[in-house]
Amino acid sequence: MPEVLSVEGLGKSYTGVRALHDVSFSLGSGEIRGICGENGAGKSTFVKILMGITQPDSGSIRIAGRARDIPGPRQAQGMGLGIVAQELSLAPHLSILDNIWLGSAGVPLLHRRQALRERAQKALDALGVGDWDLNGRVGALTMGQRQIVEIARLLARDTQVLILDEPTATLSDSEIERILAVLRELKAQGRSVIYISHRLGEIFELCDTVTVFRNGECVATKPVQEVSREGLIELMLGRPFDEMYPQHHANPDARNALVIERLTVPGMVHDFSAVAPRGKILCVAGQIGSGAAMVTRAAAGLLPDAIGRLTLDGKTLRLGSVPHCVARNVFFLSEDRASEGLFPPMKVLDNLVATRLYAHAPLGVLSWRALRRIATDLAERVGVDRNRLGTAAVNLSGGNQQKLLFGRTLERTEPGVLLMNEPTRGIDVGARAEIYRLMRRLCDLGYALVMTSSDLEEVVGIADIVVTMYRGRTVARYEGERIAMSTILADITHPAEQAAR
Amino acid sequence: HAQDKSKGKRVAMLQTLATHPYVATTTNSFKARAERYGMEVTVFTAIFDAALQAQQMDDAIARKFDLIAVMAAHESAVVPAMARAKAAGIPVIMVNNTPKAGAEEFYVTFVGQDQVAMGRATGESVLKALKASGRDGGRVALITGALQQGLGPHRVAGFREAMKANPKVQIVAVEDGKWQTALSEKIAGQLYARYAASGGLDAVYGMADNQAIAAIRAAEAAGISVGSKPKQLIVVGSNCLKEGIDAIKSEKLHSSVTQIPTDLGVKTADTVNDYFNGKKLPKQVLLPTELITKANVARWAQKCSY
Amino acid sequence: MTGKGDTVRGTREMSMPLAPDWRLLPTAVRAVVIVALTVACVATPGFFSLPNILSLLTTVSFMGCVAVGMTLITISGNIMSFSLGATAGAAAMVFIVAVNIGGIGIGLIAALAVAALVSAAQGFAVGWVRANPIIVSIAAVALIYGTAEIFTRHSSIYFKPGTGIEILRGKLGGVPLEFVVLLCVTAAGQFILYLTRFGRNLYMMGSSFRAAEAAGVKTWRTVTGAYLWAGAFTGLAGVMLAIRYDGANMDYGVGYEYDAIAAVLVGGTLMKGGHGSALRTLAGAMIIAIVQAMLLLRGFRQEWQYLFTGLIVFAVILLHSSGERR
Amino acid sequence: MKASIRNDPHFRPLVILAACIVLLSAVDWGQWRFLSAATPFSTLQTFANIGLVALGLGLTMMIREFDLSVVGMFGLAGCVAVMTGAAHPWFGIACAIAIGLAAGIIQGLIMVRFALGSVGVTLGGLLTFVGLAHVLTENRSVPYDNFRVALLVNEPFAGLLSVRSGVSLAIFAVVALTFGFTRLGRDIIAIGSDRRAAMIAGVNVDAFIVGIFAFSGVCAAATGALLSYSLASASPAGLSDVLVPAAAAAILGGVSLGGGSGRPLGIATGALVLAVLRSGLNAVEAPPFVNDIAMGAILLTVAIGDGPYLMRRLRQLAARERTDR
Ligand SMILES: Nc1ncnc2c1ncn2[C@@H]1O[C@H](COP(=O)(O)OP(=O)(O)OP(=O)(O)O)[C@@H](O)[C@H]1O
Ligand SMILES: Nc1ncnc2c1ncn2[C@@H]1O[C@H](COP(=O)(O)OP(=O)(O)OP(=O)(O)O)[C@@H](O)[C@H]1O
Ligand SMILES: [Mg+2]
Ligand SMILES: [Mg+2]
Repeated sequence: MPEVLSVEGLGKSYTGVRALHDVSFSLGSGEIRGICGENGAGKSTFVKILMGITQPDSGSIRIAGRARDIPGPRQAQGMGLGIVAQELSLAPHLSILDNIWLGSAGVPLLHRRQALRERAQKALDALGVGDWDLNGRVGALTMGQRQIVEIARLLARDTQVLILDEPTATLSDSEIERILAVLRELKAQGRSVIYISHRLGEIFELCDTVTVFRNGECVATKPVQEVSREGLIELMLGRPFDEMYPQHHANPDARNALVIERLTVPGMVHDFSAVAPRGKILCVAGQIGSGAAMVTRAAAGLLPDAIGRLTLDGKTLRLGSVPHCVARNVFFLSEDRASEGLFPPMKVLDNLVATRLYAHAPLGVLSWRALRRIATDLAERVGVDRNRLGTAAVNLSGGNQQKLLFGRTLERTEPGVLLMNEPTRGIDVGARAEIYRLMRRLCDLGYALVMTSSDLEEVVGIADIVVTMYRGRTVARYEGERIAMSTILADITHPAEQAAR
Repeated sequence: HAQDKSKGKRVAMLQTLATHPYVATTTNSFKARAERYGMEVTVFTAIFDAALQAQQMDDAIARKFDLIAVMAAHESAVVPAMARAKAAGIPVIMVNNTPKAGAEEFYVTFVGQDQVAMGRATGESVLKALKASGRDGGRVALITGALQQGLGPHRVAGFREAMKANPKVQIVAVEDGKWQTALSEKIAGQLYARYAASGGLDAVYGMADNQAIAAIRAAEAAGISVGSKPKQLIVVGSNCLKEGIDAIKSEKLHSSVTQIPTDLGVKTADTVNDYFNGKKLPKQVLLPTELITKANVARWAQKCSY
Repeated sequence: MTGKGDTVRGTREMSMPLAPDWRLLPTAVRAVVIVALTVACVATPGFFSLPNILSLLTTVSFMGCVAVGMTLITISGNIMSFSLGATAGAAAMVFIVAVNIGGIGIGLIAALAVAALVSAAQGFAVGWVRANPIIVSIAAVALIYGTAEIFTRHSSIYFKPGTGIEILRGKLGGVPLEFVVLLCVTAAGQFILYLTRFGRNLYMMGSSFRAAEAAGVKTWRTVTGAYLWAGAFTGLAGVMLAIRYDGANMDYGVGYEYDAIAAVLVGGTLMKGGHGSALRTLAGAMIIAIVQAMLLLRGFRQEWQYLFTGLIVFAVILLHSSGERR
Repeated sequence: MKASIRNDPHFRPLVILAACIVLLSAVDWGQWRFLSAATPFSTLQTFANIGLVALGLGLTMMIREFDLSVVGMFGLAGCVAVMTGAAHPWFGIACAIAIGLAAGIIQGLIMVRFALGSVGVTLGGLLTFVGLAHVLTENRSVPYDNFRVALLVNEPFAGLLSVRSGVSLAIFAVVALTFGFTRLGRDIIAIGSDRRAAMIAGVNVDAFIVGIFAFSGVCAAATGALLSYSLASASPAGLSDVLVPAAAAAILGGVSLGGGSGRPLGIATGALVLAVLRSGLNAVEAPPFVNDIAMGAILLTVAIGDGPYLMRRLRQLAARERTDR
């Protein structure tokens, strides 16, 4: 395989953090390379350097055999590189067409739109979404759909080396399948792919070789046939890994905590009913856009136009008021941690106590002593280093950020209800296992947990009760032994009764 | 009947700022008087915006008013518009704000006060007060209104002129207080500090009474004695604002100078009336400039409250 | 650029050898600025004289109160309000009218209430429907001036004789009363920001509106509260102006919003919200006032004073942010 | 169909413009003050004072920045033009524009190099430019002695336009065409809508920031210089209040401070709304407070109507009413 890209001795430090250290890497043409590693291992930093988004402190990059400087993404494009960044890079105010060609070096100042339109249409066709309106605004698309537009952008631009940083984190399984198929096709055409994912299944399914990052260093590169799943995890963590999903405990006190009756969110959820008992995990499973995420949002009071009847421990829970929910210990964890969960520039301590100010502010005046004590306690319990209470929350890794958000919900006078969307999105295996353990511990304390997930492996692994949804409607409900990957997959993709029509 | 010719004439009054008490009072008394002559007065307000005022002048020209009376927001920025008025055959009367030298051909007459004389009167008052308090020379600081154009520079010039009479009296500082009270207080305090080491200031001219009051406040705060007695700091103002009158009564302010909006408004209306009735007008119609001191303050107390 | 990629590793790498600790840089920069300023002050003849100090302390107080109020708005993520200057003028006028009718107590209550309400109404529009704060405040300026024109009939107003307003014109232990008020306002601002639930909510909203909403912060009340306090502090500035200069008109307070935002910025409060403090703003206001005083004392001509003030504000902002960011 | 008209970025400004004209005409009915031949010219003159500044400022707002320094540049450029352009007016204009360009580029570079927010940098710029203008003029107003030029730039031609308003309209046309028919417009919207995304997609964001601030500087400088010529004078304190009307025009024209929305023609319409209001209220002899209150009310209405939570709040109120009954 001729080498298309190679990197020698790459290093990069941020304030006080060594993100990359002496990384060497090479990629052949027609190769699909997986990159794995814990949160914060340096994967994104690595590919950002390749694209010229960040500049390395040291090291050299060769593309097609020539040493190159990459001052910015535009120049990288000129060298045949293209990226789907971890955070989406679409302009919501522009149309799909404009987004596909946004910043493309191949579009002159004055150009014929028709030619561009045709090439964009071809890219969409290849991704199986040829029926989308190229003039539609990207802002109106769901996260998953946007991800597909990003990939279409790479296709339309004839990229030789495609870099995908967690492209599937927000996609449903069927969409993932399609993307993997497209990538295989590209490989067949001789293009190369760098594929970053926390979903190890995809790595094994798609990639030829896998590179593992740990603590900013490149610790191993191996053909996927030569590693096992366990081996890979061990390489990532640097220690043996026992078990992903903790044991279910039978909970004696399984009173119904949250009862949802005929919940309707116009245009998104239709007549949803379910019961979340204490000590159990109720999982609402559905593809992105199925309305599952809206159920939790509505129950958390975030959707003002939701209607229906919610009761908590027999008493009515008012819809549409978050403060009201928080006051009754109903908490929400968003799938969008960065912008809907965390207060990024604020300290870990402030973040931990954000929802408890009521209890510790007689007449509105805070008792910092109490708050600090509580924060220390909470940090201990969710496993965030208590020495970092004073650092800004942005500086924590994704896994630690999520733990911190869990921390907000603990230590109440009485156990509450936790509504979670995609609680482990973008979180590495190690941290993920810790979060699952944390969820179980909450169950033991008598919390009722409601979660949504588009990762079926996770659904099957952690849920006690599963409710499947398709296009805003409930399909079926499963409990205990009856939870199985295949039936759930069938439900959420094309349920029997709807397929019949 | 001589006055008949004013009847039904349409007059545009362009004022600078409707929220300014002096301006508003002038305009109101002008309007009242002019309407008694049977004129029809339309008021435009430029919020001290020279560009807007020029625009308003052009609008007034387009609408063929019989006469335009203008308080210039900016002495030279108004000239091109005045030239257009002249070209259109519409007479312009300047009010209060001294016209730019060299623009005489574009206006009929100026109604207002001689700002240089006001400065001169103030200067003379300072010299007299210094002498009366036993000082032969002295150091004087000026805290002025906006110095870029308009009244401020004229008054400074008049003040300097008066100072020539006694070369031992020096003007040591001219600082731009922009007519603002708080800013003037700050400047005053810093001037006191600057000259404290070398024996202090003898007199301060706050160009408007509100600025003079600010200078008094700063002096009091700094423990400097204010008044007209020996060793005291002499503070003078002008414009006869109510706060100035009060301060003269309490002997804190040595003197002020008349500037009375009701008189100005009336005088302007009379001048306009004269113009319509074909009277020959001088290039300047000046209102009297009188010094207000403790001696005659009672006479002005009424007129200076607007 | 803060996304979920910008994360520092979890708990384990604490033992990792750190690069030179850049976090100390802002502190170092600040120390250098303070030392430089002090040296310059000492070297300026007359700076430490009574008249200078007193006039500086007095006149910085009016704008300072407005700036502390502005800080709350900035921290809450709403950039700045253009209407605070006009609010100060209106409060000064209301104060005099009310004092003339009902005495000092009534005057104080009326002035603060009007200022707080005018500002809180804007806060309500900003918070409840999330209207754009800059436009709302520009609109408010126009409305305040328009209304004032109708009510005041274009006149200055003065205290009646015998209101006893003179007693509010003294000093407290040698310090001008105005500055004492500024210190109190700063303390109050700092108290609100650091020690109350409301203050914490402000920071939360400023650093992430959506997260604050999802965490159950009553966002519109918090925004309204920020504007309410800003209005009250500004009202206090208006009251002090009226008391000190024995009268008021709508020109009082003109331009204070620019001075205030300059003080906020020079103090190092971030425009994007979620970070900053009242103390910082006090420092910013003092720095600007000191620099201006120094230039005047050193006898710089007026025009150079303007230019230097501009350059120095520029420099301080640059220094601050480069220290902040590194 | 209906929705597509409503989503058109020019829809709202045009509606407001129409509403203003209708209202003023109604007030004026039968008296032929607003509805007179002179009004269009007068309106365009006012437009010339704020239009270009609004365009420059509006473009900075479109990329989620804010150029406070336009006020300072407006005054400084006027002084520079008047001081250098007495003999050769073109030379004066060229000097003014060069200063605007240089100042914009410097500010832009500072923002890009040090990753600073624009409010801070341009506040520094504003104070510095004002200071510079004072130094250059020694704190005096400077008269412009070339009176012929002063009259020429305001000379009406074609009954409607003057040199000043003609220049403004021409620049608007060029910018609108560039914005609509080249890549630049979409790149600007993308930067405003999500800067990081645009950068990763390959847009040279830094160049755009520098370029747009340079353009804003040039706009302010050109307007300031022409205004100073037309008034035959310049003042370091500025001859006209320009920031607030310019920001208001941009916002009325559909630019949001959140970035990503707005079009040059929208800004032109917004500026036209303000100009019509100013000239119209002048014409119908409204007392000054009516001007203030009308302007305040319109801006407030636009701000509230634009509020992203408006619909949600109204629905909440409706729901509350239902449950109360
Ligand atoms: N974090 C909290 N902890 C404890 N009590 C809370 C908390 N947040 C709100 N409350 C209380 O919950 C009750 C309901 O609050 P909610 O915001 O729903 O009231 P509301 O009438 O909808 O207010 P608004 O008009 O602001 O929407 C209130 O009594 C409030 O004091
Ligand atoms: N802009 C930045 N400023 C400071 N530190 C940063 C920045 N970007 C990344 N880092 C740090 O660099 C390290 C590597 O981050 P990177 O985003 O490359 O991790 P990652 O492997 O992609 O993690 P994840 O799986 O969570 O995406 C982390 O410790 C992170 O906190
Ligand atoms: Mg990453
Ligand atoms: Mg509520």
